[in-house]
Amino acid sequence: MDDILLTIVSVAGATIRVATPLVFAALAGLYAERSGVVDIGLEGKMLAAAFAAAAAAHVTGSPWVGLLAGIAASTLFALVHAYACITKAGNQVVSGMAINILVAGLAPTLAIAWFGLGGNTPSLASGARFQAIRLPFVDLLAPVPIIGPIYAQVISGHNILVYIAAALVPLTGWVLFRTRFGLRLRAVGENPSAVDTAGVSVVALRYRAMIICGVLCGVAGAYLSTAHGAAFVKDMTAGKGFLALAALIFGRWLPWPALFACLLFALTDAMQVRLQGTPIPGIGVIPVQFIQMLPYVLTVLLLAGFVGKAIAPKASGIPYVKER
Amino acid sequence: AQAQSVPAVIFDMGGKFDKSFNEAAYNGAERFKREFNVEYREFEISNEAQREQAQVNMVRRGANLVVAIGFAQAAAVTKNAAENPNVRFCIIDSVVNAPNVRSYTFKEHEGSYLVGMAAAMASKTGKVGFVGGMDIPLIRNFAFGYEQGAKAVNPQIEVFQNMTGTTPAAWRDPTRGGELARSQFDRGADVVYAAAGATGLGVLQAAADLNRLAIGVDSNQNHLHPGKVLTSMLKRVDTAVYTCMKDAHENKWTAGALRLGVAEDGVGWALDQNNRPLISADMERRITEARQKIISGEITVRPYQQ
Amino acid sequence: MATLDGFGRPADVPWWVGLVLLPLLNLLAAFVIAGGVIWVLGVDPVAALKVLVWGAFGDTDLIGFTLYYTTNFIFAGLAVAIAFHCGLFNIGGEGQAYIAGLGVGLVGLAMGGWPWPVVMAVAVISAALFGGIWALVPAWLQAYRGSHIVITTIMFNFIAASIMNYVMVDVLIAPGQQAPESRAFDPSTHLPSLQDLLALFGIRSRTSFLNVSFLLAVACCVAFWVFVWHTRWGYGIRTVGQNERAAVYAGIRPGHMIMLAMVISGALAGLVAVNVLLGAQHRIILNYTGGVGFVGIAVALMGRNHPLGIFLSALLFGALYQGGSELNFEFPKLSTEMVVVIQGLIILFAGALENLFRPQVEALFRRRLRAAA
Amino acid sequence: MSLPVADAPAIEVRGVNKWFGTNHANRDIDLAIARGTIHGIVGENGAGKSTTMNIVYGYLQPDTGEIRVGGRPLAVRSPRDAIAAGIGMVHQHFMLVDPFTVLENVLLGAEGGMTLAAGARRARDELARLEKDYALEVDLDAVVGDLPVGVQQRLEILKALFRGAEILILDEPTGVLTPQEVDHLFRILRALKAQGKTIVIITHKLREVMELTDTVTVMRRGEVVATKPTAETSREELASLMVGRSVVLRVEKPPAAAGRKVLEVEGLTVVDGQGVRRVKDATFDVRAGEIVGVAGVSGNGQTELMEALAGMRPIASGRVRVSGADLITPSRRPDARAVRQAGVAHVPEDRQRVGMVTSFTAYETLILGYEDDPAYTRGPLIDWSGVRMRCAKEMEAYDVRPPVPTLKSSKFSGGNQQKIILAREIERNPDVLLVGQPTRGVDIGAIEYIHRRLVQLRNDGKGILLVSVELDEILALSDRIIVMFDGMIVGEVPADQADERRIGLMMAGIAEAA
Ligand SMILES: Nc1ncnc2c1ncn2[C@@H]1O[C@H](COP(=O)(O)OP(=O)(O)OP(=O)(O)O)[C@@H](O)[C@H]1O
Ligand SMILES: Nc1ncnc2c1ncn2[C@@H]1O[C@H](COP(=O)(O)OP(=O)(O)OP(=O)(O)O)[C@@H](O)[C@H]1O
Ligand SMILES: [Mg+2]
Ligand SMILES: [Mg+2]
Repeated sequence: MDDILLTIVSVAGATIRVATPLVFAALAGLYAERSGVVDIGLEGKMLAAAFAAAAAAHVTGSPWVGLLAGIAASTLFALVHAYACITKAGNQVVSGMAINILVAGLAPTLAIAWFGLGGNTPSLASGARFQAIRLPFVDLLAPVPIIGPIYAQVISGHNILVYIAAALVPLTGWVLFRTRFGLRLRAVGENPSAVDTAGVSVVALRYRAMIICGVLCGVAGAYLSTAHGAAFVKDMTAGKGFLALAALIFGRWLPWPALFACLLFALTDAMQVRLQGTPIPGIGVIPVQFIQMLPYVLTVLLLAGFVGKAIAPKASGIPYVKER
Repeated sequence: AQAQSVPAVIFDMGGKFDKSFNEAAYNGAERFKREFNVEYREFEISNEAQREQAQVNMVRRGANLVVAIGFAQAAAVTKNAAENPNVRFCIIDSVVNAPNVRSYTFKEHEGSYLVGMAAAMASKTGKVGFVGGMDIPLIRNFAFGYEQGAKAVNPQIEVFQNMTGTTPAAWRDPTRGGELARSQFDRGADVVYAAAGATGLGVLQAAADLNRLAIGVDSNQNHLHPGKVLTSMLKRVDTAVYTCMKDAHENKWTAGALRLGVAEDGVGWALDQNNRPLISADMERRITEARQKIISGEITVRPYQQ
Repeated sequence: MATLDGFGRPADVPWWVGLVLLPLLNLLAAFVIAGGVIWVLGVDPVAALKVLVWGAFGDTDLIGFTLYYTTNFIFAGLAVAIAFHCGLFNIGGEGQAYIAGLGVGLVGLAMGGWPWPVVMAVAVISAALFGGIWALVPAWLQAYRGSHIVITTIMFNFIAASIMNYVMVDVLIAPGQQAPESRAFDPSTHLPSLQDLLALFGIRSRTSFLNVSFLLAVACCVAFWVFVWHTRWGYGIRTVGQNERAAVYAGIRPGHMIMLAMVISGALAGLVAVNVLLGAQHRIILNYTGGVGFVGIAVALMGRNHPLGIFLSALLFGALYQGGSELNFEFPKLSTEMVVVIQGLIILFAGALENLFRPQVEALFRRRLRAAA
Repeated sequence: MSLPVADAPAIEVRGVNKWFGTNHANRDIDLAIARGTIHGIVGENGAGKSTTMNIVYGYLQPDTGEIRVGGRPLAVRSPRDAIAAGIGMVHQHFMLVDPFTVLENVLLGAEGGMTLAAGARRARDELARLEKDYALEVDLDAVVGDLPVGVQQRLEILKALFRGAEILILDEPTGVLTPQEVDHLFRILRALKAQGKTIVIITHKLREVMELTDTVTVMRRGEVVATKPTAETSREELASLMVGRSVVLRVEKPPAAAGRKVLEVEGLTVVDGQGVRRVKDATFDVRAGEIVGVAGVSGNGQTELMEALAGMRPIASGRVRVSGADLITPSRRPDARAVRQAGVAHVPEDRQRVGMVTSFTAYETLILGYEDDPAYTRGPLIDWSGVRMRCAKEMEAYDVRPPVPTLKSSKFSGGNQQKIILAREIERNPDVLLVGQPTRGVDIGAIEYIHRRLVQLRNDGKGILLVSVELDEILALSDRIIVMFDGMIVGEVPADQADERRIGLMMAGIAEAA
């Protein structure tokens, strides 16, 4: 019984840690795509932010400076994407891909030139990372069965960014459906001409959405290298940007469902650690490689099975041009 | 007269400052450079398809000693050694049989046995962990020796084992390393041994974050988180690289396969001011004793069999 | 041109503006930015450029390596281009080439003792089959389940990597060896290098990887041109790519064309395996693709999805890769990753920012035309 | 003169020029619209009407020229400035967000605060008042995508009034309405005028201009050719001003000699991707040597009917026979190729998005749908030089201008694109021709040509099914008329008994008033 609780608590904790960057990235994608800009460059922006954050945190010793640097780097690329797709009416998928490839090359190039660690940054001292926060009442609740350990290990004990991610989900829901900005954002992703003729600038709205997207990807990247990890590592995003995008699609471009999709992906990842080398009744030990491909297979299955018919914001992917 | 030796070192993925395996090689090469005042060329592999061409390029640029770090370069060494009989090759962690290749391998299981004992003695929960890098026989050999050492101290001990992955990327994924270590700590382990290159840094970090103990590998990693790294399993890649370069420089170079264990001081454990407080006198005594017994043959540590 | 003037409105800008001038301007912009990055790293961009050019064309060996990479990029570029013609963005070339490596590898391992032309023929078929089938699944999902092919092909890259890992680590690994590599193929299966052919042109090369696959790549360019512009399947693929509703109207099944284009795309990507494994490495090595599928995107975009353009831009990228790998030897600060940066910049400028200079350049021409009208 | 005299015009357009690339869409436009009047603008497709008004509304920026409102120059950099100056516009294509509710659409751009709640409450009160004043009833919580077009248009007017519009521009508001809905709209507009508002209405329909407006402006090829008080002009004068010469609108047509049934449709039902039944149990036939016209307000199932007959979409039930043989049944996969091979040619209503690939050359477009025909192929290859030759010949025959087979299809004007498609479909000698909107967006000259060609085809003994939302066109060409409403065939009328009023009622779904 205790064992099971222990496993659940430990898996839940890992799930939350792994889900956090996915949540940031999925929400980033949500703002972009709701505004009508498809962004498959989430991956690249996260990677850029991860590098910038780790490098800055290493140099200054402050995770907050790292976070800002990460946000700045990511936002810069978000603006490049915005310029290409909004101002220059370029192909959004190609632009996103270009950014992914550019960053995949640029981050290790800079890392090698500056740190000579084969494309990584030096390990951060603990002061340069976001540390776990102990929420109040942990000790008070400790003796309570079940709730005690869950509170202590699943709810408490994460770093600040995890709690920010958690807060962002309801916040995004509120922004999207209860505010002027949200109304316009949803409208511009469906029918930009309607927004334009209503006297609201499509370009400004989309740029704003892309900046939000950049900031959120920046936090996601900083989380990877300065909170969850302790250094930038070459290719450290490993497809997380695409998983986030899949979660967004699976979540029908809505914050809460997207959160659950992220948690689902993170859970498969956390389970993967547990499943390694554990025989499964009737099947035996599954080779690690097959366990490792689970999130990717899951993505394909979800896209094929459930969301084949999910309807994206109608104008997403299409540049808005008044003059053909 | 023999031509001047022109050495070149090709580091494997992870880079020369990985605080672990490649860095050990780098230290050996730097020591040679310092002592003999001879410059060497160097190259860091950044993707798999580069290895063969990197060696070819070194040869084209006039290198007559190519030191290839890491087993992954074995195939390329085999091919290039055959095509360039006048160039000497050194390969670390793999055996290539050719008249112009010297191979260094290590008895990792022996060193791991010693740190396994340390882990078992330091553990209060009776549970220790192992996080490997890429799942290959070499790393299983680390795990196998570690387990034997731990069981020698406490036959009831539980040893959790995880491998990070099955590709070379497993050498450089500290985040995953950290998650694996956390899962072992969550299950009650209080010492985790990382044999995973740069991935191990994540393991050490997790131990420091959670106030548990970790064991480093290859280089002496005790200083990375003083007081949180119980010890490090030293693998003297530095010595291997150094002697290889030195022998070539002094014209004493011979081909052949060298296998270094505790007896040759090729593997060992690290004790310095950073982990002094963690190692009790009793622990130190028992590990030193075991070391002697391995050298004398009183204890045989079995290597991992494929 | 004159025909339209007679129509009462001034003609558009000349054809070569869009096809030659703008791509060149974009390429230039990409290189200027790349030069900036190099400069930031403390290296003189001009010196770097010199090394790069020397590294790519400096001697016969180097030219051989350049053409070897060009071969890969032709296959990868054609693969991306055929999908583009069908309106699909195949980011899965990497995984398709990787899986095809298994097809080639099995042939190489099994057919020791056979003469190389037979081995090559079988390997080409096998590579095309493996790569094609790997591309077929995302194609089917796109055509009939509406799953976005960009995401599915990327997921298939990861899945391919996992499967190949398993195969390499647990099945094909040569006994007694640490590195996950298969045993070497029998020498009889090795594709002949092109040294002999180059010797005909007075180029003497010793050790490059260049092999007969290069000729196969050139043949594929021609076949691509015939297929896309001169057969009804090519017509169908282009129709679906330009206007899916018109295809339905014409009785061309978009689903069929999507699958056809992707199978061909995967097959072309798969041919990379023939060049690399049978032509150069002579064994299956892990991650042997090293990003070639992604380079294919840049090659196709630069080459405007036309085989001639693809050949030229593959040559450009081949030179970049070969020259780029030499950069690292001369300037330890410039890693080979720098080439990936240039590649990303080219995709950005030639693809996403293709309209960057268009308004200004066209306005320049239009002002004249309007004045004339 | 019955015009109210005002000190300054409500809107003044001075010397406006607008280029789209190399296309000079507005040339030195000068225009003054008096306060409190209804001002009509007429002109052919592409004459530049929408462009001018989009410039007034700030949606497009002029290359030169200025806009004055109430006598003062106004820099309209975006619709925001125009809205602030009291201008509202109902666009040719509605500017609504389909998944939004009516209220959300009204609020968009006029939210009245950072959050929605307070503004929404105020908006409800204000809208209730407007609805009452102008009989503009709309359910505020309905989802816009579900509303009929007539209601969507009311919503657009409501939006403009909610933003305080004093000047209302309507761009072709009647194209999608039934005659009865048009009457309702005109009542609203007159009520607005009575309140002192200024109205600009763009339309093609000269009858409406005569009925509603005080002043009318005619545009042709990007220029204003005349502005006149409506009372001092006539339909005939306006028509010849629009086209630049006098026009004959009627085609000569000998009586029909209908023969055997070439197309038989029985109980055809079509369900779309969203599960909505678009065509409900349609039964009719077409005989050799006659033109059957399908009348109806756009969006009542005509498109789906044509696409189903052409093998472009599956049918849910019923069957279609061509020359006596079953061709389309629910169990068979839709196959446009098989339909074509059975002798059914199809000129789709949306020529640019369905009938051709605009990036292809003219000769490539010429074989769309026939690319596997032995006449065009040699083994596995397409015989392009043969196709080019044939294309040149047909361009000559159909008077396509310019007759250049290698020109990109997008470079031809709408009318010439249509001629290329007609050539492709007719020259294959089909038994049945399905034609949708053959003259939409085509100028008068081309219309004459296309109409003559269709009649000639009928005289040659082919069966033609003609779908058009232009009632005039249906009446001019058809031998029999069937009327569709809400996916159903609500009536069939022989051409000689058809009149506009009766068919209009049927189009509105009001049963046979016979
Ligand atoms: N956004 C645009 N980009 C490029 N060209 C345009 C654009 N809008 C209109 N045009 C072109 O400008 C010309 C005038 O178009 P406009 O829409 O003003 O005509 P219109 O008189 O409103 O015609 P219609 O009766 O068809 O609505 C046409 O040739 C059209 O092709
Ligand atoms: N979007 C566009 N892109 C390129 N060219 C265009 C575009 N719109 C219009 N044109 C050009 O403008 C010319 C006139 O087009 P438009 O459809 O306005 O002609 P039109 O005067 O209405 O003739 P028609 O009566 O034959 O339709 C064509 O030759 C076409 O090449
Ligand atoms: Mg118009
Ligand atoms: Mg026209």
